[in-house]
Amino acid sequence: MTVTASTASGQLFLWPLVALSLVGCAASANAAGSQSDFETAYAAADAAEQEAGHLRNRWTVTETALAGARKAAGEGDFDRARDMAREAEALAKASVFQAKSEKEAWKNLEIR
Amino acid sequence: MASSIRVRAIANGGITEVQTLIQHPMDSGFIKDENGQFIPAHFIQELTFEHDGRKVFVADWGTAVAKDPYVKFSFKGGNKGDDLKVGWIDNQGTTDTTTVKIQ
Amino acid sequence: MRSWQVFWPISILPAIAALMVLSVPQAFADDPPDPAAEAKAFRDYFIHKFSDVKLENFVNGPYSLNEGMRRQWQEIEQFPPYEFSLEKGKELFARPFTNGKNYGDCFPNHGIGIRQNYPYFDTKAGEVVTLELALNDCRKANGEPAISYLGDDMAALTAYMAFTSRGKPFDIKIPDDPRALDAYRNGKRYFYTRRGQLNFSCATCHVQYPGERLRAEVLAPALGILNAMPIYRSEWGSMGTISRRFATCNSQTRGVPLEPQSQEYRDLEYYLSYVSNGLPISGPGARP
Amino acid sequence: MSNLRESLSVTRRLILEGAASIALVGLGAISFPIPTALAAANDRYPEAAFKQKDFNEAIKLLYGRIAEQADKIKLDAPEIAENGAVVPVSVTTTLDDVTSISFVVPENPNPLAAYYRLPPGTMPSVANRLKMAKTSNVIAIVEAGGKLYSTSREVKVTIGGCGG
Repeated sequence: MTVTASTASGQLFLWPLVALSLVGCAASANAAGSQSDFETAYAAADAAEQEAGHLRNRWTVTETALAGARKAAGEGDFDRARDMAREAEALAKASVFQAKSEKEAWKNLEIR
Repeated sequence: MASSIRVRAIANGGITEVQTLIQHPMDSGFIKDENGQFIPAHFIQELTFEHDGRKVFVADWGTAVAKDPYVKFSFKGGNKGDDLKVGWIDNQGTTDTTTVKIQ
Repeated sequence: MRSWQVFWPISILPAIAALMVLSVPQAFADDPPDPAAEAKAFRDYFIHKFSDVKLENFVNGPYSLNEGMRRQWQEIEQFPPYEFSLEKGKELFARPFTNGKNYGDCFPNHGIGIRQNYPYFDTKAGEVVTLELALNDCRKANGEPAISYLGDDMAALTAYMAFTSRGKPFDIKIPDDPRALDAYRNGKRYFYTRRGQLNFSCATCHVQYPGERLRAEVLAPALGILNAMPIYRSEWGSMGTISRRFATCNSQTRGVPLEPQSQEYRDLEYYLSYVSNGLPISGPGARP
Repeated sequence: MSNLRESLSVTRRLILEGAASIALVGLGAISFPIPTALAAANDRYPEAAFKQKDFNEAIKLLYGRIAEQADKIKLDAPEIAENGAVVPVSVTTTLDDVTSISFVVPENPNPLAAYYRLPPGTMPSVANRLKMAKTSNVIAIVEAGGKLYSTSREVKVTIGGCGG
């Protein structure tokens, strides 16, 4: 579901305040869509998600992407599975970055 | 099991105001559960109120009445201590009745 | 169907990654907070932001900030659907365990009219004890299996206990124990920390935008936000515990909820209750 | 905290003393050809009318006659529903000899929501809580003295929350 950032009839809809880094992006399309590509991509994504878990800051969309990757791999579609795993890795790393940057950043919103 | 019907009937100046809250899922049949199956329609179709052996109010409901349904009406007559008989039947044939005292 | 794509234009910031400050060790290094002063500042912020709302009416959340919502609420409060959960809670609360004891034996004053003292900091166990945790601890102490913190029974039990405390002001204490101060600060940190892909913190909605619309809902102010707990939400069609509300708020920002009653949540409840000290308990509440 | 009592009454049994400012909105009459006169209130549950997908048809099936706009009907419904699952709606009228009151929500899968039969001596007003699938008019229909009157107002409905 998306949140449309729009102002309607004077009420201020909520603006998503996002400044995150997306580390890594879809690799070039011509890589051989072999299973091993998927497995390396999935391992990286899983490692990043583990770290997010340690920081108690996982995202639902990361888990959905990981599940999608597993499902695609199960159906033998290793191209799609690899891309989804890379997507998951990017999301997991973003959530890790968010947790680390918020370690201090939360203070500037605090009511004083 | 306690009745599913909660009634508050208050006589005041020759008029009795009746509020009723009924514990019932009122499933419309249009909603899916978490694994995508439609939850079958299960809703109260008719709710009747009787005072002195006479129907004072009959509610016929469709699929658009809220869960744990509520209705408020009032009727001339009815004194403190009178009986008010309330009963419903749903589309699956389940029924429930209760009799309360008018306050 | 959840979409894999990342909706939001996330910019590539390798530079910032390099600047990341070495993360501060877990124990708070900076100056210890002064809870009393912070609670006052917290309250003054909302009193100033909503000068026409009486202090104790903040416990009615969105209904103190929007006339249309208030009328619907008053209509529903005449004969609220949470009556059934309240009655079930009263019955469950009195129902004896297999060993003959019941919940009342675990609580001061038999559990009646004490909700306003929860959560409290247990100096023996060194952690925050919430009402939900205490109820399950009571069950385990009497050889009964714990019940779900998200389920209807826990909601009904806490609804009944809240009902017996209606009108009593929140009375949350921070004992002279550095661990209690840490729990308070940990809760405050959680409250202000952004999470989930939407990158919102609790404060984004309940400090910056209370009174604003979020599609059909009007956001409640953080001051007094737990006073009406547990709440019967029309959205859920059932009574929901504080644990359930925290979890659903997390998933709305696309953050994965933590285990119910994990330390972060209990500390968060500790912080939010403390800064609402003095405001009356109005639970169980009806909400959209 | 002396005013605590007053504010607490808000949260517990709150009796609405006077009706708050009930916006009276009477929209145009529902016009459709006059079908054959049909006895309106028989005793059986009007199954067909409740199943009908088109709201005009549902009203025709139930009452078999045209409804005229009336300003003697006060329909109270929220401008923006806090939640489509529980929408408090009530109607009261000064028309005499009222025998039935119905609520119709055209945008719902089954527009006919509720049909109340009022025997003589029962006051012409009803309050209930309806479900609304999406933004729609809510039409209150009053059968009085053998004639049919209606009024309607729009209720905006959307889901809450920010995403998930």
